[in-house]
Parts: sequence; structure tokens; C-alpha cells
Amino acid sequence: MNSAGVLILIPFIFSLLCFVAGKKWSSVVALISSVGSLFYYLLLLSSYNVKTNYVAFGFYYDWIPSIRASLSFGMDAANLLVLLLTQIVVCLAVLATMVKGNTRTGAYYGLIGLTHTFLNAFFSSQNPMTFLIFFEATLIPVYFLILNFGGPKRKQAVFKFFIYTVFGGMLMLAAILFYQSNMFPQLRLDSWAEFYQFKLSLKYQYWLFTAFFIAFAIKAPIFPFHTWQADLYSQADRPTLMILAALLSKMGIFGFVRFNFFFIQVVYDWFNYITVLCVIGVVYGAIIAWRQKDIIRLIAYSSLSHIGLIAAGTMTLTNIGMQGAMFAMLAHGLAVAGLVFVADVMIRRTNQHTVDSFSGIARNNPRFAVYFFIILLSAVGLPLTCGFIGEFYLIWALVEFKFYIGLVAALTLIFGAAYMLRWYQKTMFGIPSANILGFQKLSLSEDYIFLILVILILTLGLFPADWVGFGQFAYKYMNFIPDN
Amino acid sequence: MDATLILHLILWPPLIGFLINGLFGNSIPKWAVSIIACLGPLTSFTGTVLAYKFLSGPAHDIPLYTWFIVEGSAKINFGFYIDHLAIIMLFVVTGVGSLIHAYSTGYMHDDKGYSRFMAYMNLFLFSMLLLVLGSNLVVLFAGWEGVGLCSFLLIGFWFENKEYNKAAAKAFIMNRIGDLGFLVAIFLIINKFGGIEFTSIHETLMEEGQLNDPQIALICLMLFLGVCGKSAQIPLFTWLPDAMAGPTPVSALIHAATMVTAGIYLIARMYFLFDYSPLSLNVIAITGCITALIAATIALKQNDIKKILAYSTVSQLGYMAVALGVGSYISAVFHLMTHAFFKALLFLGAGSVIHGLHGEQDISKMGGLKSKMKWTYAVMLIGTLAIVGCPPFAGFFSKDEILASVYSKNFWYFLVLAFASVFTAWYMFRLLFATFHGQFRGSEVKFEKVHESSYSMVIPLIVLALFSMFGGFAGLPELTGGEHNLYKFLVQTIAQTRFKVSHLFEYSLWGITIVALISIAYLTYRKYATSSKVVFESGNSLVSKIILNKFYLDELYLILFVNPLKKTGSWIINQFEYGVIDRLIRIPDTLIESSSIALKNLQSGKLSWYLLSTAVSILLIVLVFIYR
Amino acid sequence: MNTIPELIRTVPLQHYLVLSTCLFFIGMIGVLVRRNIIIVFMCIEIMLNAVNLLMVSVSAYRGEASGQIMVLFIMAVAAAEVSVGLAIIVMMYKNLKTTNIDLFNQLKG
Amino acid sequence: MQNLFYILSGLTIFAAIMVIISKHPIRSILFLVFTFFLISAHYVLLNAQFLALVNVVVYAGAIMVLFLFVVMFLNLNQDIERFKSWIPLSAAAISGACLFLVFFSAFRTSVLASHENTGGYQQGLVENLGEVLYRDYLFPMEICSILFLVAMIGVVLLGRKERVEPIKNLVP
Repeated sequence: MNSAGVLILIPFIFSLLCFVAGKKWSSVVALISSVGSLFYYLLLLSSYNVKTNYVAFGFYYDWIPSIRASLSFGMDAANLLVLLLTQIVVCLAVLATMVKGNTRTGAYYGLIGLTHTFLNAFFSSQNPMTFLIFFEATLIPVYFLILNFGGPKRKQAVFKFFIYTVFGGMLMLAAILFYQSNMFPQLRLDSWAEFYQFKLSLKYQYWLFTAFFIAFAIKAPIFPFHTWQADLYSQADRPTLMILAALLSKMGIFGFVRFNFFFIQVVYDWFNYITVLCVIGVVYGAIIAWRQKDIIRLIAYSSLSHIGLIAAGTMTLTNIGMQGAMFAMLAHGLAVAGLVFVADVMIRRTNQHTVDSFSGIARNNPRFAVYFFIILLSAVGLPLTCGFIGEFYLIWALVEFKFYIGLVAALTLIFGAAYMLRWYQKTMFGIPSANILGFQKLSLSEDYIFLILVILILTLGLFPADWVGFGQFAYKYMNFIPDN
Repeated sequence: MDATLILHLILWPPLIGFLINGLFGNSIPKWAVSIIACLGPLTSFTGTVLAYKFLSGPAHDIPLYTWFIVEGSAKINFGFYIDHLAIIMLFVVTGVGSLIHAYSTGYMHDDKGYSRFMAYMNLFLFSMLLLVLGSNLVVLFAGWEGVGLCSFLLIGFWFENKEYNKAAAKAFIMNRIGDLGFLVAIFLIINKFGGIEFTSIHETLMEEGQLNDPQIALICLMLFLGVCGKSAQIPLFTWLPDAMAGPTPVSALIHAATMVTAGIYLIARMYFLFDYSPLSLNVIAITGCITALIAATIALKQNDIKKILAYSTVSQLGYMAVALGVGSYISAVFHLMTHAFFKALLFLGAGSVIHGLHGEQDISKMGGLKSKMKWTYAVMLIGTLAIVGCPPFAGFFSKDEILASVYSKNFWYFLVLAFASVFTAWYMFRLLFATFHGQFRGSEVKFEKVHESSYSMVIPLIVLALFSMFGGFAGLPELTGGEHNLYKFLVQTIAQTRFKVSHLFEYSLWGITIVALISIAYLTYRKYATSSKVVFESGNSLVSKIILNKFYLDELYLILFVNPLKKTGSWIINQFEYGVIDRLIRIPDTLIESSSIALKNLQSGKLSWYLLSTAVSILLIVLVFIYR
Repeated sequence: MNTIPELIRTVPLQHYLVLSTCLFFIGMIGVLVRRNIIIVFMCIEIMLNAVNLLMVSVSAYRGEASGQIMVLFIMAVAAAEVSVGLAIIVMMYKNLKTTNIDLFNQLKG
Repeated sequence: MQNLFYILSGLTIFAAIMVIISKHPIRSILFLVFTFFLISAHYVLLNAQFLALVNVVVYAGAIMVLFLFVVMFLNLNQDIERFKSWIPLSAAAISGACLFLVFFSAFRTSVLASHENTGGYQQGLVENLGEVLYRDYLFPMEICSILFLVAMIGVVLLGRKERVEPIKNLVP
């Protein structure tokens, strides 16, 4: 009964229910679905033995045999953490939607459920075809979520986003088809192992990698493919944005995690160029975030900065870099979901979007200030929070691989502190401004969301060893494949 | 006794205090907050005493659990390490910490954020203990960042004031610049030595270390960058004077006694590494010299009582850095200890003055307070005598030791430090006389309101004063025939040979010190124990302008780093991001769009146009078929 | 009547081809140049007839009846086309009050 | 006799040209009728007697009457065209001329199979054609009848009175 397929089915069935459940019951259905899949995931995790078998709880379906396309799902060491993040963040997003003032119709919950389904399917995909299909499929519910529930300029933003990612997806489709057509017909491309086994000649690898890189770089996003990001984020509904910022940006990184080992030689040859792009993103995003007035845009650019670091970490192809990237995905997902929710709390109460329009919230809402501060510490990467562990590994990997790139990437320590503290001080500190006086105390559900996040951040920061360990097994597995 | 038990006894009480006060501080009475807050450091202090008494042997390594691990590279324990150096630091941290906590209960009692303040202080103490006790660089780094964070929180404690917030952010960010170096140094160390525990680094270094290894030099310099941030060395010292925005106990505990000395502690902790890199030691010594001199010079012209002390702290940290730089680590630790005593004393005394004057910090508006605040005057006098190095106060011994050791290595460093000492004496006596002697330079009404502080404030002052008087006897110089107990204690951890100077030099040094002190005291008394404000106004000469404006360092950083970054940021947001990047990335998009517009015009719906195009295309097709 | 087949021998087939081409292009240029839709329609008829002529001449020279059958069909289709086409023109004229094809750019009635 | 062909050809081309250059639609129609007659004459020369007859009946008789009827029905006599712009006109003329030249040169140089007039003048007579039609092309002919049915229904439908408001203000 334990199967990754069930993990995909649970949110799918419940999301269909949500569509018909009506406004009153859909939130309950969605909550049951997300919590249910979280618990089901934990059940899987508890019976998962990383050391003995690589792909556990496999689920296989022969989709179109004539073109050798099959759907295959399962859990392995590489997707373990990111699946955990998915369940948690969707839970939080549903909770955030249930907060008074964010309440939505059944369709909203249904679309979130669909996003959840596709994300689960994407992250648990066990062959390139499945990976590709759900890479694209995730776009659909997200598109409608933003188009129907976003801000005033949502149409342009979502169109831009759609065009960008579909463009990347097309490149990836072409690359996978090319690969598949060049494989021996007896190979069916049913698992990553088979994918890694058959290597094309280096000339083709360069082209294929370029295609994959652009696809993932747009999705992640990596400088200079990021311009859709801030526009989209500022138009998205905030609970959607939690999923968007915490999970969708991880899809690109996850792509690097999956595919980089296939292109070892290419990554090695192009390491300098790619990581320079990533590192430019780190500094560039941080500088923009520092001067940014709009809170959501600030989050978007800070995300660009962090994602650049994580992507650079995956490019090192070292044990440390991979482990760090996988853990940092989790850490950044939690932190950014928290930050988005912080922004949601602020914006929902006052209807103001800029940093300058808040002041002195800490005076009225010390609890909120404390939650915000802990989340911020994780985003800044202070020790004893989970953000530190990820950042530590990543910078370590980079410094070890290329000293100067690592040194520049480490600037995120300074810039991160600068823009985060700026945001915090401007909004939380100072004399309470007029529109803060009516700032309501946190409601119970908001309290819960923050508590869950803060506990996770601190726990993962204090006891990260086992979680980081998963990345190590993934690394071993992927690196086991011989070079050509 | 079991070392683990003692460790738990030392480490956790402040954290528990922080949690209780932080979570429930608003709902329990103030006296309970005070007791809980003071109990934490006191328990830690007790633990320290127990550790001193009962722990034998060179060191105790207590790994609690594996924090994180990378196969093949390094295993990072959440582990702790108690040795002699740590115990000395623990004494300073928990001892001075307890006193300052007690003082704070009086000083901050009427503040509305009282419980928050005490919680922060406890958290700071916990982080500091983490820093001191960490058995590896990563745990040390955790504490290092933790104290930086608490420093940020406490500088900006009165967060409704924007200036204070700015100072807090400045402190945090400048510290982070140093932390970058520290972090990179950690990675380099893992890379080089394959381990991160102090003991394993030491062992590996003993086995395969080479003098003047460039990699080690790089590691040392990176570590020193961290030290520059935390211990306020040039070029990163400008945050410390601004950090005086925090409440005075904070300045005393964090920005004088403990946190800023963390850098000194780090180098003393890693002394074996620095021994392998004379180059970086030289860099440290030179930086220390410049810092000591510049900070002392700036302090000459300051009128804010806390700022004077802040620059004095920077200057003294420079002393310690020079001591480290010439390789006499123990002298540095010695001075660190005595400095913690007398600087905390001075700050708390200054706090008492400020408290008595209801928030006045400008010494040009003080004067004649001797009669009103007897205890404060007494302890301030002791503190001043200690810092200027008057025998037999604490500062004399440690300073003398540093000067002597520096002289034995490099005459020029000695000369600079001697100058700095003269300046120190000048500004400290100026502070003392301007505050307590002469006539009160404010209004009569104000003078009437001046009062001596409460006992909870005075008693810690007296205790600290006693330490400042007798703390120096822990390390008597050879010349007096006494024992250098501190050396004997620390040498078990820090393997360092004692320097040698001639007796003649020591005698003459003492003599010159005393003569100089008396003459400076006389001069400053003549000048500053007055009722006129004029002497406090700075002249218009270029030199005094430069000094008054702190050598324009802040402005320099503003021009060199902050403003360009700000401008770049605005430029990127306003122009580059959408003007260049977006357009660049949308080239395919634009191409498709423009061609679709062109094609759209073809579909005009006009029959004649369709017919024409049909004809033309037939023409083309036929042509192609014919002339293929 | 018996003399007529002799004519075919005297006139080369090419001449018929040229004639029908000429007619065809006159019709085509009319279609392209004229704006009145009825005249355009008539020009289409000319083009059809040019093709018919071509078919018949080739058929005659080849001695096969199939070409002429084809012409029959073309005529049938043309008749149907003209009836429907003219009906459409009448409807459009009713709605738009014009027969200028440049104004029929909505691609609907 | 050879001259007969050339005279007929000249007249045909003249009439066709007149169709497209006459200003009045009625004149165009009349020239078109003339053209059809001339083409019928060509058919006769080509031994396609039946087709010549059909051409006269169907085209000159039926279709042209329809045209005439429509023109008169719409009262287009006054609707004289004005050329708005010379650019599309010249473009049309040039492209048409080019195409013509291409075809012309292509046909002029084309080599056709030699003409063996096997069928003689009997070939285009009704019996002959009917035999071929009902033997080889029966099915298309039936389809043709269906086409007529559809066309008839279509025309009836189109002619039905609709309650659609005429679009106004479209005519400048």
C-alpha cells in the first residue's frame, strides 16, 4: 500500500472534492488533504531505509508505449527533503488561506490541491519524461491561481511568467526528445539510473545542457532570467505566493540536482561561467532587495539572491555542495514561506505594500516581531537556525571549489543582513505610525503558522545532521554512475 | 566533579533565564524578572568557580552531539571545551556579567522594556558562553554571531529612535563583514587540516605545519578580518562608538568587557596557528598600533562621556592586538581581564553619572559632581587610575607587561603605544576632572536634582572597583619578586615563553610612567576643573577638525562603499533591471511579437489584398517550378 | 462541317494555349484591379471559360472526350457557384449598401 | 479558314478586355455575353458542338441573365468605381502581367504530343459524349446533381428575409 502514487492521489482526489465542496467546506477539505498527505509522507518516511534501496515506494505506469513514454514515481534520497518541504509549505499555505481576510472560494483550494498534486508528482518523478510532464503541468493550476485571484496587473505578469517558463519547457522537451531518439531502442528510460547510463557524445551534451540550463534557470530563476519573478510575485495572492516562492523556485534547483550529474563534463567545463551568473545573481538580487520599497518585491529579489547561491552549490558537483543545496532548499523554502506570510500579515492588516509605510509594529505586536525576527535570522543565515546550515555548506563548497567565487558568494552574509535588517527595522522599529495603531493582534491560526515555522527553523538548525545526511546518500547514488 | 555536569551548570542557566523572561516576562512581576535574570549569570559564575576548583588536567572536551557531518571532510560537533584559557574568560564573562546584571536591575528598573532587556542580556551571556566554551570553530562562530545579534538587539534597545536603529544595523553589518572572513577562514581550515576541533587542528599543525605557509597566512588574515569586525580594529572600528546608543550596562558588558574582546580571545585560542605565520602577526601588530593611536587621538576631543570611553575601549583593544601581534598572548589575555574590570567599572560609573544627571552625557555640561556622588566619584577615580596605568592598580601591571613585551620585540610599536598611553592618560583625566571637579556647568535647578544612584547600582561598582584595584596582582612582574599566577595558569594552555627585558628598562618605564601621569594629571586639572565651557569647544584648526570628525572615516566609507552601492541599487531598479536585462532577455519575445504584428497586418480582411497575394504566390511557385 | 477538323490541323495547339492564357490573365487582372464585386465575379467567369477553352482544345487535339466531360462538370459547378455567389452578393449589398470589395473586410455579412 | 481562328481570337480578347475596362456593369455584362458567344464559336471550331451549345445555353443564357438581373436589381448603373490608390492597382497589374509572361513563355516553348485527331468531328457530338459521361463519369454526375440541390437550398436560405439590422455608417 505504501506507494508514492498515493501521495499524489491524496491531494488530487481532495482537490476535486474542493471544487465541488462549496465555500464553506472546501477549506476543511483542503486542510484534511494537506495534513493527510503530510502524515502519509511521514508514514512513508518512517518506513524508508535510505541505505538499502535507492528508489522506494515506486509507482509505474506505461503511458504511451509506442513512444517509450512512461510515468514513474518514487522516493529516493534526492527528493526526500524537497517532498517534505512541499507537504509542509502546502499545509501552511492552506492554513494561511483560511486566515480571516484571505478566505477564498472552493476553486482556490481546488487549484492549490492541484498544484500540490503536480508538485508531488514532479518531485517524486523517477524518469525524465515524468519530470518534464509535471514540470510543465505545475504551471496550469498556478496560472489560474494567479489569473483569478491575483493583483490588478496580474494578467501581464502571469503572461510573462507563462511565456518564460513555457519557453524553457519547450527547450527541455526538445532536449529530452533528442536524447530519447538517440538512445538504443531497447532502453526504455524508465528510471534515472537508465538515464544516467546512456551518455551522448560531448558535442551533443553541450547543446542538451544548454537547453536544460535555460529551462531550469528560468524556473529557478537565475540571473539574468529573473525579470518575470518580481512582477509575478507582486501580483500573486499571498498564500499562492508561499507556494510559488517556496516550492516553484525549487523546481529549477531540483532540476539541477537531477540533471547535473548527467552532464558532469559540461558542468565542469562551464563551471566558471555558470557560477559567475549565479554569483552575480546573489549580489545583484541583494542590492536590489536592499533598495527595494515594495515588500513583496524585496522578497522576490532576496529569493533571487539565495537561489543563486543554491544553484551555484549544485554546480560544484561535490558532496558538500549537493548536500548543502538540498538542505538549503528546505531551509530557504521555510524561510521564504515565513517571510511571505509576514508580508501577508502586514499587508492584510493595513493594505500598504511599501516598507516605508510601516513603523513601530514591535511596540504593539511583540509576538509578531519575535516570529518575524526568528524567520529573518534564518533568512540571514545565523547559526542555530536552519538557514545557517544550508549557507554554511554552500559557501564551503564554493570556497573549496573556486576560492574567489566562494568569496563573492559569501557577500550574501553582508548584503543579506543589510536588506533584511532594513526591512525589519523600518517596519518593526521606530515610533508606531498612524496606520499601525489599528494593527490587530495575531489571530490563532496566524499564531499557529508562525509557531510551526519557528519550531521547524530552530529544530532543523539545532539538529540538522540526519536531514543533511539524506543529501549524502543521494550524492553517492548519483555519483556512482561511471563517466564516459 | 564531572566536567559535563559543570558545563551544563555554566552554559544553560542564562538561556533558561532568557526563555523564562522572554516568554513570560510581561506577565510576571518585576522582582521575579530581576531574580531570574540575575540567577542565570550567578549560577554560571558558580559553575565557573567549580570548574576552576575541581577540573584538573589540561583540558576537557565535551562533545554533546553531532551537529552536522560531511563524510570525508569533517564532522562538526555541538561540542564544548573547557581549558585554562576558557576558565579565565569564563571568570571575566560570568563575573563581570553577574555584576552588570545586578547593576542593570537598578539602572533599567523604570524602563518599560525591562523584562525584554534582561532577557536580551541573558541571551547575550549565553551566546558569549557558547563562544568561549565552543570546542570547535563552528560552535565558536555560532556564539560569535549570537553575540553580534544580541549586540544588535541591545544597541537598538530603544527601538523607537531611528538613530539608535541605524547604529544597531551598522554594528551588525560591520560585524558581518568580519564574519565573512571568519567563515571563509573556517572553510580554509577544514580544507587544510581536515578538522575543525581546536585540538585536532593543533595536532595536525604540530605534525605537518610549515612556517610561512601561505595558506596558513591566508587563514590567519581571514580570521583577523573577523577579529577586526568584532574587536573593533581599524578599518572596521567605527561601529563601536556608535554602539554607545544602547543603554549603559550594554556598553559596559558588551562593548567594553566581553563581546569586543572575543576577537582577542579567538586569536589567543588559535595562537598555535598564528605562530606559524609571522606575516599575519605583523599585520595584527601594525593594525593594533594604528588603532590604538587613532582611537586615543579621537578620544581627546570627544565631549560625550560614553563616546570617550568607547574610543578608549577601541584604543585598549588595539593594545591587546599589539600584544597578540608580538606573540605575547598571555599579556593580551591579562590586559583583556583587567580591562574588563576597569572599563566595565568606568562605563557603569559613567552610567551612574548619566543616571544621576537624568540622561545628560555631555561632559561640558557637568562638573563638580564630586560632592553629590561620592561613591561614584571614588570608583571612577579608581577606574581612571587603573586605565591610565598608575601603580599599583590593575591596569598598571597588564599595560606594563604589554609595553615591556612589545619593547622586547619592536621598538617602533613600543613608541606608538607609549604615545597612545600618554593620550589615554590625558583624555581619562580630562573626563574625570571635567565631570567631578570644578563647578557645575549646567543650571542650578539641574544640579539640585543630581543624586547618588541606588544600592543595586553602587554595590556592583564597588565590587568592580575592588577588582580594578587588586586584579593586577594576578600577574606581578618579575621585578617585584612576586608570582605571575596568571602566566603559570595559562601557560598550561598557551605554550608561550616569557619575554625578557632588562631591569633597567623596567625601572625607567615605571619611573617615566609615574612622572608622566603626575604631570598630565596636573595639567588636565588646571585646564578642565573649571567652570567655563570654553575649554571644551574644539578649535578651528585643521588638526582638531580632523580629530573631531573621527578622521572622516565614516564619511570615507560612505563615499567609498555605501553611496556607490546605494546609487547602483537605485540605478539598477530604475533603469538597468527593466531597461537592459528585461529587454535583453525578451529579445526572442520581441522578435515574435513584432513579426506577429507584421503578419497580423497581412490578415487585413481585404479581398483584393488576398487576391493579390494569391497571384503573387502563384507567380513565385511557378517561378520556382520552372527555374528549379 | 467536314472542313472544320481541317482547321485543327492548320492551327497549332500552342495558339489555343496562348489564347486561353491570354483570356485567363485578362480575367485575372480584372479580378485584381476591379473593385466592383460583380465585375470581379464576371472576371472569374472569364477565367473559368479560359480554362474550359483549354480543356476543349486539348481534348480535341488528343481526340479524347474526357476533357469535354470535364468542361461539362465545370459548367455545372460554375452555374451553382454563380447562383450562390450572386445570392451572397445580394445579401451583402442589402446589409452594406455597397459592392466595393475593399469594404468587405469584415469577413462576415 | 485559318484566318477565322485568328479573327475569332482577336475578337475574344478584345471583348474580354472590354469586360474589365468598361465602367458600367451593364456594359461589362454585355461584353461578357459577347465573349461567351465567341468562345462557343471556338468550341465549334474544335469539334465540340455539344459543348458550344451548352455554353451558349448555360453561360450566355442562364448565368448572364442572372448577372444582368442582379445588376439591374441592385441598380448599380450609377455606381461608378473610383480608384482610391494607384499602388495596389499597379501592383496587381504588374504581378498579373508577370504571371502572364511566365505562363506565356512557358506555353510557347512547351512541346506537346502531336495531334492525332482520331475522333474526328464525331467526337464532340451528343451520342459520343453521353456514352462517355454515363459510362465513365456516372458517379460524378450524380454528385453534380446533389451539388445543384445544395446550391438551390443555399440560395433559398440566403434569400430568406432576415431580421438583421443593416450595418450602418460603413459606407463612407
